[in-house]
Amino acid sequence: MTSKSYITICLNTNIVSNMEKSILLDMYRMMLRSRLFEEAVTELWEQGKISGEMHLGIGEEAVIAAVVSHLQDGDAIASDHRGTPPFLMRGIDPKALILEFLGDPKGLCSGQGGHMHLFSKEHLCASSGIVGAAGPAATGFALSMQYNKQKNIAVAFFGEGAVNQGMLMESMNLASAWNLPVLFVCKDNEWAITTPSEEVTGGELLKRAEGFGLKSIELNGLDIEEMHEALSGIIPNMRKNGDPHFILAHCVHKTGHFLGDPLMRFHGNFMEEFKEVSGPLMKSAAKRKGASVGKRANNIGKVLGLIRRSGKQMKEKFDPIIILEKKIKDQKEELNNIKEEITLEIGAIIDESLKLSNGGILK
Amino acid sequence: MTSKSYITICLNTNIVSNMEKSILLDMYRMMLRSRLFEEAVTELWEQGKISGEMHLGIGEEAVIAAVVSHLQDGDAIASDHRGTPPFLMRGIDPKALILEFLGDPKGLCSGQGGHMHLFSKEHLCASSGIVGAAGPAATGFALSMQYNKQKNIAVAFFGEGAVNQGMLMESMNLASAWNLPVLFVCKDNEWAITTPSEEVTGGELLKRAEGFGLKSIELNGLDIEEMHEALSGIIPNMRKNGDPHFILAHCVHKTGHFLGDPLMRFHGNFMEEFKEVSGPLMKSAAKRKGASVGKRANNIGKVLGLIRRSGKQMKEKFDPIIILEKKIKDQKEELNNIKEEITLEIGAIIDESLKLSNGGILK
Amino acid sequence: MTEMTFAEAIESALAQAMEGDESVFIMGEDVHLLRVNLFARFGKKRVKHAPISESGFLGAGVAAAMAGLRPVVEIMLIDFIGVAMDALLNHAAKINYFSGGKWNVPLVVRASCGGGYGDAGQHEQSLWGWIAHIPGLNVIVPSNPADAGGLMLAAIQSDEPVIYFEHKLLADYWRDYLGSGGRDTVTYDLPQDGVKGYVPDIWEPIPIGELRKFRDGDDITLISVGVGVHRCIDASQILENKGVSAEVLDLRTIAPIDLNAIKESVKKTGKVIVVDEDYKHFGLSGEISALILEEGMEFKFRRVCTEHTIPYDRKREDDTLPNVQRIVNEAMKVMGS
Amino acid sequence: MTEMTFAEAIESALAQAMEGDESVFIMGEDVHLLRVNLFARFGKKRVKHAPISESGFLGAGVAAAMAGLRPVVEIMLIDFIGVAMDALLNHAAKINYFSGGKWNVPLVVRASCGGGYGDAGQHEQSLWGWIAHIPGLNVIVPSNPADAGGLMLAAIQSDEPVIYFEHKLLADYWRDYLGSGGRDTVTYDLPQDGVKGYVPDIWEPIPIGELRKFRDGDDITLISVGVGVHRCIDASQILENKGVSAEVLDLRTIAPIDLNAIKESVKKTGKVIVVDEDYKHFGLSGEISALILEEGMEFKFRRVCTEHTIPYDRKREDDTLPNVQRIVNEAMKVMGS
Ligand SMILES: Cc1ncc(C[n+]2csc(CCOP(=O)(O)OP(=O)(O)O)c2C)c(N)n1
Ligand SMILES: Cc1ncc(C[n+]2csc(CCOP(=O)(O)OP(=O)(O)O)c2C)c(N)n1
Ligand SMILES: [Mg+2]
Ligand SMILES: [Mg+2]
Repeated sequence: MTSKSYITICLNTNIVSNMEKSILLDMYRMMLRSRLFEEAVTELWEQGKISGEMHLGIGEEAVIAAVVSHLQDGDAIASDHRGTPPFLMRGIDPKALILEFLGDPKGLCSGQGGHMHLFSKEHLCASSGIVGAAGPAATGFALSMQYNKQKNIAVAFFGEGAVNQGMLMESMNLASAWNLPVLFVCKDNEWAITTPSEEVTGGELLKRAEGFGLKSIELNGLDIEEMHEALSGIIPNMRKNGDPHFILAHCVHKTGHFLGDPLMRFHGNFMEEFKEVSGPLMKSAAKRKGASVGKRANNIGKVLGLIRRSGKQMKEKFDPIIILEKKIKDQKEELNNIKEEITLEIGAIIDESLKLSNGGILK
Repeated sequence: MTSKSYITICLNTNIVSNMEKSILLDMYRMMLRSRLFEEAVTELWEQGKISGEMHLGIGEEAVIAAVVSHLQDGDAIASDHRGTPPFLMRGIDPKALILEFLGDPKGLCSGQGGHMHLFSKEHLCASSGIVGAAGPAATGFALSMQYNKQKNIAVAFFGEGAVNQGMLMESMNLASAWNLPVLFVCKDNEWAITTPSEEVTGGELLKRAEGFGLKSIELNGLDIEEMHEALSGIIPNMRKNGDPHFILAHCVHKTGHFLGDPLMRFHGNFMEEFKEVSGPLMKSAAKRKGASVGKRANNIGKVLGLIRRSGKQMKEKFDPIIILEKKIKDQKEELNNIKEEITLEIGAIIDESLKLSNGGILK
Repeated sequence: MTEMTFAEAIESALAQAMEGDESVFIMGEDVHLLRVNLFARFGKKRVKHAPISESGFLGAGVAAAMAGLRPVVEIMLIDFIGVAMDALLNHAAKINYFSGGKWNVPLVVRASCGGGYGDAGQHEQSLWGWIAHIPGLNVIVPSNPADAGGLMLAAIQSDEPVIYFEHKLLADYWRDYLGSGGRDTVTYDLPQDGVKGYVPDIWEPIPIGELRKFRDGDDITLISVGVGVHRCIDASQILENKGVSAEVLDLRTIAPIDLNAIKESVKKTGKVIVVDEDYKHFGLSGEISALILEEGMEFKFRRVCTEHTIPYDRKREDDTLPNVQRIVNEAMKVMGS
Repeated sequence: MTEMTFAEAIESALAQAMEGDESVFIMGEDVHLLRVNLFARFGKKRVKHAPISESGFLGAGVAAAMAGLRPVVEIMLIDFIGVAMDALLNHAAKINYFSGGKWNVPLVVRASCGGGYGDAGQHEQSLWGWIAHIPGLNVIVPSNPADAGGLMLAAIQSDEPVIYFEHKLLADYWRDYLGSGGRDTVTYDLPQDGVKGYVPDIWEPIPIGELRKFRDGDDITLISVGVGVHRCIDASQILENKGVSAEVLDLRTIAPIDLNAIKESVKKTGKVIVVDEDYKHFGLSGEISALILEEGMEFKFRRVCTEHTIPYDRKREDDTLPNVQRIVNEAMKVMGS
C-alpha cells in the first residue's frame, strides 16, 4: 500500500514558490531538457530507429533533477530501466546517448548495451534492466566510497514495484548495517507495468524502509521545490555522516510503462484498440466452465478499471514541468528563452547523431 | 539489531506459573522428548554414524513446542536446518527420523535427504538447508490453504539471520499482500553461525516485520508459558481470519551452530583447541604489512570476544527446559516419571533403529 | 483442426487444462492483463498477479505444488530467473529425490525467452540448456502452435517440474509488447510456420521427451529447438539448392532428450549441426555431441549458437543469434570435410 | 619451496595479494572467523563479514569492483549461488560487454564446492560447468595447493570476473567444519596430493586457461578438475596394471578451456574419458566432446559424472560421485571397443 494518492499530491503542491528563482530556473532547464530529449527519443522510436522496450522518465524529472543537481564529482548513480534522465542530467554526452539508442558503434556503449543498459565509467553511472538491481549496485559503489574514505554518495533510482524485490531489500539492510552513503530513491508512480503496486504490496513502503533502520522521508516528487529543498538538507548531511537515506517520492509515468504501452494506447484510440482485444476477451469470458457470471462481470470490470485508472497519470496537473511552469509563470520570458534554447540544442543533437550514424536505420 | 538481550529475557521469565499444570506437563513432555532425542542423535553423531552438518534445536524447544502443540490436521510446517524438533513434535515416526539420519533406505526419505532435508508429505512437513527458504515454502502451503478454503495455517521456522535473506522478506510481503495464513516464527538466538546478527542487521526485526504489514509480536522463547499463551491466542485467530503473523521469539542454541561447532569446542577445552589456531593466527597477525598494531590487537580481541560470548548460550539459566522445571518444581514426581518414560522410549527407538539399519555404520 | 497463433495455442491449452482441473492456476507478474482472456473467465484466484518477487512466488509455487495444486508460475522473461534460481536449483529439482521419491512437485514454470527484436543481452537470453543441466527438471521449448499447446498440456499434467520456454519471436503479443509497441516501423525475421499453424480442436498432451522430425534428409542432420528449427528449415532449402539434403530435427523437449531419434538420423547422415540460440559452451550443443559419441558413433559435428552476450544493435544481434547464413556455412564446412 | 595444505596455500596467496594491493578485500558470511588469520592481520575493513544476503552483497561486490576495488566475495557453498545468480548472470558477466568494453569488473567469487562428506544434494554440488555456460565469466577449479595459490593470485589480478571453486574435500578446514566437526569417527577418501603439497615461497600468478598434464600416457586421456583429477590418477594406476597407459589432464580452468593441450593429448590417444563431479548433462563433459569434435578429430568418448541429486547416505553418495572404479570401468569399455 502506498500512502499518498495522486489527489493528495496535487493538493499539497505549493503553487506559490519560496525558492530562489535562479535555482528554480536551473531546475526548469534540467527538467525540460530531459523532457524534450525524451520526446525526441520518442520520435526516433516511433520511426523504428530505436528497438526494443523504451522506458522513459517523463513524469519523474523533478525527482531526478532534485537528486542529480546535488551530486558532485565522485558520486555514483545506479539507475533502473528509466536511465535516460539521470544519465542526461549527470552530464553524459547526449549524442553518445542517442547514438547508443540507435545501436551505433559510436554510442555510449558502442551500441552493445542499448537504452536499458547504459554505462559510463567516467561518471560512475550504471543502469540495469533487472528490477531491483540498482540497490546492490549503489550499495557496492557506496562501499567503495566508505572504503576509500571519500565524501561521496551513491544514488539508487528505482520504482515502488522494485521494493518487493529481495535483492533491493537486502541492499537496504546492508547499507543500514554497514552505514553506507546510499541514497535510496523510490520513485513511486503506483504502477509496476500493469499492476497497481498497492495490490501486491504489504504495509507501507516508508515504514518498511524505516524497519531497516534507514532515515526515511516521503516527498511530493512532482514538486521540484519540495524535492530540491529536502535534498539540499539530506545530501550534504550524507556526505558528512556517510549514512544511508530512503526517499519515497511520488510521481507519475506519463507515457505509461514504456513507449507503446498497451494500456496507454487505449487512451489514444479506445474503440480501435479495444476492438482488437474485446473479441477474444468476450469470447473467453463467455465460455462454459469458469467463474460465476457475476464474477466474470467483475473480472471484466476490473480490466476496464485498470485502463481507466492508467489514464490518470497523463493528466496535466500531475506533470512536474507544468507544475513548475505555473509556479514561476511570472518568469514567462525566461521560460520561453530556455525552451527555445533547449529545443535548438536537442534538434542539433538529433540531427548530428543521425548524420553520424548514417541515419541509424535498420533496414 | 535485535531488541532484547539475554539478560532481559532472563529477568522477564516468570518463575511462578499461572498456567494449567496439565498443559505445562504436556509441554514439558514435548520439549524433553525433543531434547533427549537430540541428545541421543548427538551420541550417534559422535560415533560417526551420522554424517555432515548436524544442526540441533536444543534451546529452541519452547518455541517449537508452543507452536506445534497448536497445529491441527492439514496444517503445514516449513522448517529451516533445525528440522528435528518440529518433525518429531509434529508426530513423525522417530525411528524413521533416526533411520534417515543413519542414511538408511528405510529412513523417512529413504536415506536420500538426510537431516537437513526432511520431508513428510503426509504431515505437510518440509525442510531445507537453504537459509530463508522456509518463507516461500510456508507461503506456498498457505496459498493452497486459502485456495482450497481450508481453515489451516502454515508455519515457517527460521532464525534471525534468515531475515536478511531476500526471499524470506519477499515471502513476508507476499503473505501480507495476499493475506495468507502464514505464521512466521523467527527464532532469534542472536547468532548466524559465528556472526552476531546485530552486527549485520539494520533496524529492528519486529519493526521490519511490521513494515510489511504483518501483525507482529516479540516473545520470550525460553519461556514456554509465555509462548504457549501467546499462541493460544494467535493461531485460532489465524484460522478464523486467514491472516499472517510474525513472531520474534528469543532463544538460544545451546550446542552452538551445529555439532562440532568450533566456537563451542573452545569452551570444552580452550587451551587445547586454541593452541591449534593460535599459532597461525599469531603468525599472521605479526606479518609486516597490514593494519596498525593497535588495530591488530583489537582484531584478536574481537575474535576472543566472540569465543567468550558464544559460551553464554550454554548457561543453564537460558535453558528452556530447566526454566520450565523450575516453574513446576513442585511437580517433581511427575517430572521424574516423564523423564524416565521418555528416556526409555528414546533408548528403544535408537536400539531398534540401529538394529533395523544393521548398525548403520559407514565403514 | 483450427488455425491458431502460437500464443493462442498456449492459451487455448491452458484454458482446457484450467476448465478440466480446478487445481490448475496461473501466478506471476501482470498475468491479469497478460492472460486477460483467462482472467476474465476464471478470475483472480486462478489468474493471480504477483509482486516483483520472483524468488518469493516461485518458491511459493513449489510448495503450492507440493500441497496438491498445479501452479503455472510465470517468470516474465527467463533472464529474470537469476533472482529466483534457488527455487529451481535447490527445491523444485530436488524435493522428489530428497523425499525418497515420496513427494512430487507438479509445477510448471512458463517463461518467455529468446531474441531477435532488439532488447539486448539482459532480456533476450535462452538459457534452456543452462537449466537442463540441473537433474530433476524437465525442459520444453516448442517451435510451433500445435506443439506449444500439446506440450503445455503435457507440462501441466506432469507430476514433475517442467520449465516451459515460450519464444518471444513466435508469440505475437510478446513481440508487440517488448518489440513493436504498436509500431509498424520495425520488422522481424518471423518464422511463419512457428507463428501460426493448425492445431487440434481438442488438445492432447504431447509426450515429453519425443522429438519431431521436421524435414527428411539424407546428408546432414540439423538439430534445434524453438526459432532455431525454422532457421534450419530455411537453411535446408538453401542447402537443397547446393545439392545437400538436410534432415531437420526439432527436439521439442531437451530434458529429457530423445536420443534414439537423434541416433537414427545420425546413423543415416553421419553429420550433425546443432543450432542453439542458447549460449554455445557448456550447453545443449555439447550435450548432443556427447550423447551421440557415447553411443560409439562416428560423425562430423559443428554448431551454430550464441557465443557472447547479445548486443543491443539489431544488426549485430542478427549476427549473434543463429541465422540461416551461419547454418549454411557450417553445413557446407561439414559436407566439404 | 614450502609444504602447505590446500587451504593454507589459498590463504597465503590471498595474504600476498592483500599486502600488495590495498584495494583487495574479502567479503562474505562469517569471514571474520573463516579467514581469522587474515582478519587478525588486516581487520574488518578488509575482511568484511556480511549478513545472509548473498544477492545483496554479491551485487554490491560487482559494483565495488566497477568502482576500482578488487573484492573477493565469498559464497560459502556454491549451492547457495541460487539466491544470488542474477549478480553473475546479468551483471558480472555482462557489464564489460554492455559498456562496449569500457568498464571492467575485476571481481573474484570464491565458493566452496563438491561432496564426499555426507552433506547431501543441497550442499555438495559442483556447478562449475553450469556457471561456465554464461559468457563473460572465468571459472577456476584447482586440484592442489600450488595451483590453488597461483590461480587465486591470477584471479585477483584479473580484470575480469572469476569464479574460483574450492573443493571441500581438499580444504581441511571445510572438511572439519562441515564434515568431521572435531570427530575422528568419520573418514573420507582424501586425495593426498590435493590436500597437501609443495608451493613456491613467493606466489606467481598461474595463467588462467592453461591446463596441466598430471600424468603422461599413450592409450587414453582422462580429463578432469578438482578432486576428479586425483580419482583419475588413482584410476590410471589401476589401468597401468591392466596394461593401459592413461594420460591425466587437470584442466585447472574450465572457462577459458585449454583446447590446444587437450587436442594434443587426444591426437595421441584417440580416447577420452571426462571425469566431472558436476552434473553429467549440459555441462563440462559435453563441452569437451564438442570442442574436440569441432576440430574434426575422431575419438572414443565416455564420461563419469554426477547423474542425479547427490544422496545423503554416504554409501550411495560414493557411488554417485565419480569414483575410481567407475573411471576404470569406462576406460576399459573405451579400450575394449
Ligand atoms: C527481476 C525482474 N522482474 C521483472 C522484470 C520486468 N519488469 C520490468 S519493469 C517492471 C516494473 C517495475 O516497476 P517499478 O519498480 O515500480 O518501476 P516503474 O516501471 O514503475 O518505473 C517489471 C516487472 C524485470 N525487468 N526484472
Ligand atoms: C542461502 C544460504 N546462505 C548461507 C547458508 C549457510 N548457513 C547455514 S545456517 C546459517 C546461519 C543461519 O542463521 P539463523 O537464520 O539465525 O539460524 P540459526 O542457525 O541461528 O538457527 C548460514 C549462514 C545457507 N545454508 N544458505
Ligand atoms: Mg512504479
Ligand atoms: Mg540465529
